[in-house]
Amino acid sequence: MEEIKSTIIQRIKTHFSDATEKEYPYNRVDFSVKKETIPAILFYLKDEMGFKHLSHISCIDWLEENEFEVVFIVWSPTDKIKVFVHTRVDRENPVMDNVDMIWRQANTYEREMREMFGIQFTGLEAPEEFLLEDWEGPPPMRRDFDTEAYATNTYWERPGREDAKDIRETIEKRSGEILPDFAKKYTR
Amino acid sequence: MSFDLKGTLKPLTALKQFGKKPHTLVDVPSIPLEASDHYRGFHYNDLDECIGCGNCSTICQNQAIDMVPVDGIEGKKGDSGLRPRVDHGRCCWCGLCVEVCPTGSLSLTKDYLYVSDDPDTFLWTPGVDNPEGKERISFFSTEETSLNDFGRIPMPELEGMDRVKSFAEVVLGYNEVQARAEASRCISCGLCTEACPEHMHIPEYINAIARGNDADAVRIIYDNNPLPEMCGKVCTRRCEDVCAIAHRGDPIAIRWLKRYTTETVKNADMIKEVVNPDIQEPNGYKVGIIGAGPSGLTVAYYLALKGFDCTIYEAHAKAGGMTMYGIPKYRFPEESLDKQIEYIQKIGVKIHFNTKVGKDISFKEIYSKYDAVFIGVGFPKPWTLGIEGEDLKGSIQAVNFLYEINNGKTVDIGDKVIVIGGGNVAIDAARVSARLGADVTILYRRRVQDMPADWEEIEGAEDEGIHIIPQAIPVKFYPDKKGHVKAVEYLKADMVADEKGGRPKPVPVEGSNTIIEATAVLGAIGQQGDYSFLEEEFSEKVKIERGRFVVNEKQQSTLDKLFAGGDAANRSADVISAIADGYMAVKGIEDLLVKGN
Amino acid sequence: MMINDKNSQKIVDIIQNYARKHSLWILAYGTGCGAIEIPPTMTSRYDAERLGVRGAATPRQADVLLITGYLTTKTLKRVIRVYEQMQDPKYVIGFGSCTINGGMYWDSYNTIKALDRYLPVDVFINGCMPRPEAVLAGFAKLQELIQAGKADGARKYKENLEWYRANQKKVIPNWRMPEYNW
Amino acid sequence: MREKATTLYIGPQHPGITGNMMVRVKVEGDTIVKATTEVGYLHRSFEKLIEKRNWLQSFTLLCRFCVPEPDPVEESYARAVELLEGREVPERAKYIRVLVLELARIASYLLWYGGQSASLGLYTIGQWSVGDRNYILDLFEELTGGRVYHMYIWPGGVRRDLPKGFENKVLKTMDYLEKRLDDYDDLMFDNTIFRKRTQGVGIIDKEKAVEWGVVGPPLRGCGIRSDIRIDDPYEVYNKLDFVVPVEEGGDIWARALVRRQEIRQSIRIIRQVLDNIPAGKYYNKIPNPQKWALPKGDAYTRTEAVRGEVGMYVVSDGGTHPRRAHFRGAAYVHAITLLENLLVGENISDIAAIMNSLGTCPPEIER
Repeated sequence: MEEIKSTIIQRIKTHFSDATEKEYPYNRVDFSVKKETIPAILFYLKDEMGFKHLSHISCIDWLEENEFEVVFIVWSPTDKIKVFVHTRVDRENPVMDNVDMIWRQANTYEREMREMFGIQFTGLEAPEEFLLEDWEGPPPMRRDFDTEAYATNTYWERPGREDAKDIRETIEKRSGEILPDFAKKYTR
Repeated sequence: MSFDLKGTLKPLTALKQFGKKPHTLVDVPSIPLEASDHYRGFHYNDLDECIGCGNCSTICQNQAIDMVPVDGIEGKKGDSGLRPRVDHGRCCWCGLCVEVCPTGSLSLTKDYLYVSDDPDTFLWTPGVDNPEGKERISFFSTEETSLNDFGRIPMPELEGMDRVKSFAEVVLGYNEVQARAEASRCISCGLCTEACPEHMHIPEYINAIARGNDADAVRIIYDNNPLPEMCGKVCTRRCEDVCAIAHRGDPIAIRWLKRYTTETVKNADMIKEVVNPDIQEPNGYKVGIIGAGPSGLTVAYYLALKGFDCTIYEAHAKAGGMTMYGIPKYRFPEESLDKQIEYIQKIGVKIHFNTKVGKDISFKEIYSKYDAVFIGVGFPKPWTLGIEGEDLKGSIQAVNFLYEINNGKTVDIGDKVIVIGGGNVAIDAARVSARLGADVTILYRRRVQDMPADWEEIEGAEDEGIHIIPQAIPVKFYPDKKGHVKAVEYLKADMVADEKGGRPKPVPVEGSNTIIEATAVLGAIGQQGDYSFLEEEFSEKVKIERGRFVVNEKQQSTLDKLFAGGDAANRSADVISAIADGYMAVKGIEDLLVKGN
Repeated sequence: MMINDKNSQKIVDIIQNYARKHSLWILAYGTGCGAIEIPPTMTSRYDAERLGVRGAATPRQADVLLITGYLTTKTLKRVIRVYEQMQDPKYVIGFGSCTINGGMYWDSYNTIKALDRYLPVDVFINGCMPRPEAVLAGFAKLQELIQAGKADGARKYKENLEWYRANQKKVIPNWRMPEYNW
Repeated sequence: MREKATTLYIGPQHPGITGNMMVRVKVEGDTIVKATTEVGYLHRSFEKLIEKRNWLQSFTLLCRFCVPEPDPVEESYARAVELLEGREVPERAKYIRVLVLELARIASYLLWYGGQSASLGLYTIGQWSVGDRNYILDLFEELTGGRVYHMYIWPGGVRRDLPKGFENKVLKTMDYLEKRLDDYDDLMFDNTIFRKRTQGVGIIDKEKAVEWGVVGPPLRGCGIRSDIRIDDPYEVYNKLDFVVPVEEGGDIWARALVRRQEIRQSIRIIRQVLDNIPAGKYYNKIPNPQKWALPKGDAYTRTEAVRGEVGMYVVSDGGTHPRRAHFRGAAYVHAITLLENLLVGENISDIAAIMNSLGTCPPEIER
């Protein structure tokens, strides 16, 4: 297992100079690459190294860093190893290369990412809408979209929740405690 | 295409089922099927056991649980008086509320049938609206399955027999990892804040610790307690008595967590930097404070922050009052007190040491010189036992004994010490004596569980090899030839239930006299006030009842500009009450001088 | 059937309601996760057909619209259309917490919270999810209401169509649907 | 003569017993020339909702990804969290988890029996198998407290220990089921209608299968022995003795045969689990859920469900709430790109059967 892992790392590093690796104790190897390298590295993994199975594509919104992270997880049925390929995409101008010619099913993932995060894939051919219909708000999976506020504004909810907050206020009122403002962020 | 005879006939074998008993439950729906023994159906809440901590409401990811007042349930300390109401139009029957309920009052029942044409009837209070659910509980949490963390992170301590060798601090304090872990146990309900006389913002600072933000924790603590390190070490921690987790486990170590936080700020300068208090411009008012004990220091600190000019008169050479002279150093080292006093002085509080009011300066002078006066003189005078031989040599008052020791002096107590009493002073005196190499016995007239001292202190004493003889009433001290105490005679007592419902009384058993040898006897049955410094013109006007100043809720005595607090005004006899008094007096003084009412 | 005589009308109603309550055909439109308890309800153990409850393939044949759980706005649009296609008498059963007050999707941006704002609901069944027994109890309740002549959601819908329509259009931004002529 | 193409809308009300989705097919005569799927009828935005849920609360939400078989999702999530945190799971809990997973597999296959046969017009089997599925759900109810949503496998182990006498009940049910399976065979696999409607229908190309993302029984129906329980073993599957059945052909028939054998293997696994289950703890307690923070990092865990590989990609930013818990469902691949491919050239009357045989599950596509 360790041998296979080091071979993979070596091969990828010689082919893709921008790849940085991270090793895990179990059957997993991670690479981080620039987004431009993604199609090439995935092609290489699939055609040259036997990572035939695309397990997953995921996207994480790192709002604080103003970036999206896109992760491709591929699996080699022969070597029984998972390879994670991470890349970062600028949040302001999220454009990436389309990879659905490598795995057809990537098309579905990309449609979803386009809809949910607003990432544009150059050359992606798919209907505009995927899960949502007539959606007018921002891409909902972006972290700055507040689903609770949206739901409260859009949908009518049955009244009855008087005290969604806490018993803390009741006790404060009874004991006469005055909670300073700077401490309030620590109230549960 | 060939005809497949077998494949055509085989399905007809279904006919062999003909005449067999069907699987159908024909009684459903007229008689609903009984759910299984662990079914997660509707909620049931045991209203008496429930303390309204709201943890169920917090864990509910559907916001289905509301805490609402319920008829017939009054809130009290340790019970918010609110009970969970469940919106069954939100509930998903995951049962997490049951798993986190600290008392185990909330459970799920086997009932699952509710059908209605009115969507507003799905909002109801378990226990109130379904009292019959009690017999049908099926999904509940036990100590084993509960998601609350019931085990306290053990406090590192010196070993029992090692610690009697020196006056080194017994409790070593949590390190960062331990503190974070202990703070993480807290469910942040806030029930503790009501039990705390000072209403400290306990859930908030514990949360700050749990999130790794010690500086914020310190700032929150200093919001209404200027002596947190003192409290962190010697507080009677009534908060822990009402802790929600304590119902089925060890309470959160609130005191130790406070101690941990205060220890992260190493010196007075750092405290000032971290707390970064908002000191207001001087407003010209002058306040005189008598006694630099916890209450006096609190008044001085907060008034100084508000721009008052505060001066403290202290009879002894150091500030801290009983915490300095009455509490042994293995519990409360001098450095940590000094650090806090230094910080308070940095804020601008002036302290005149070795200035006894009534001797070095008259009360009248103080009263006329200042716009308001606060008395926090405490109870310096010990009660005496009133039995034969009490004035013998070797019979010492425990407070005096502790004072001498804390002052760095030596007291000859020999090797066999008897301590009389069951309060913290008694235990302190006993443990100090043990550190001086004596074999110590405590005589207490009630049972061990009746002792007013902290259980931790009692356990600590037992660990250090101190014998406790409960239900023992001393009747006589015997002298040796030199007039020094030699032995103590005591009677065994029976506990007789009080007819009025009070705590059981010890009644001596005739003829059960026992005599034990002693080289010294330390009496610790309580102290009283000493207000001899009040000149006649004041003592007439100021109302004093049962040895304490009569004060209103703002700690104002019967004289308008005279305020009192601490032991001299309240019956609690602990540090945190004194601080609370001081904090209230600050409001009173501010109202009187600035707001004019 | 309308008869002018009041007493005769009463008798006709009783017979009519009796007939109606024993033939509740539900539209096979499992809208949410609750659909998973429908097969057990319909098959051998619980055998809803005993109560006259059975599946119907198209809205025109169906009497009962079973809303089995949460409705996304996208489905709501289809459900409204399906409901309006159904012939009188017709009933709606709200199934599970999500139809009452949003259930666990109370803060989701894509599901409606209170079904009775958008469709007239005759019976709500509590649970997440309701057991087949509860579903059957729901049907029993519906039968009871039908017999008593109280299951009149369809009439309410017609009378308050504007109110319902306004609510529906609020959550379905792009209506694009034929208006059925009531 | 070339016929004019017509567009037909199949759905959104359950084209098979599959869940709400729509397939828009262009047909010439009754042959499909183009198929487009349309999903989104069940999008509840779980992955958004967990932004406001902490690590424990998320677990109750995430099991609702796939309604017929929620346990593999719970399992994936629990294992991902454990991997992130480095939390050990007691041996007993691992066995109980396997027991639950296999029971869920059987329950789900019984539902599939009903769906697959009903999609071809054979209704009796459904009456039997879905009725018998209740016996498994009874077991779940006793073990977990819920019939459908068990919320039983959680980080650290399982929620409750096996009740007294539970093992015997399971064994009894398994004995009963084993006999019933033969009855199903008479009606289903020996039935000429079933054979003729499934053999040679919906063929997946063996060469392309892995690339297309085919997993689970459909892949094994192509003659490729691939099962996460063996390839990437989790819990105690590597200690258990079972066979991964493989069939050649790649059509509905082959997939059905694989499932037929798998349900028997599951019974075998359950018997082994009950024989070997060790005594001891069933749960390593998690800290106070309000303040339970996981270290920064990510983890991806895969579980073999009846539909194939389901996975959970969990990302933690070091806080008390998951940063992301992204679910990978087999149907995400099967029911969209693969289905669109497979339907071309098939008869419209086979759409439901093909969808059923692929294990289409829209709730897990849309989440």
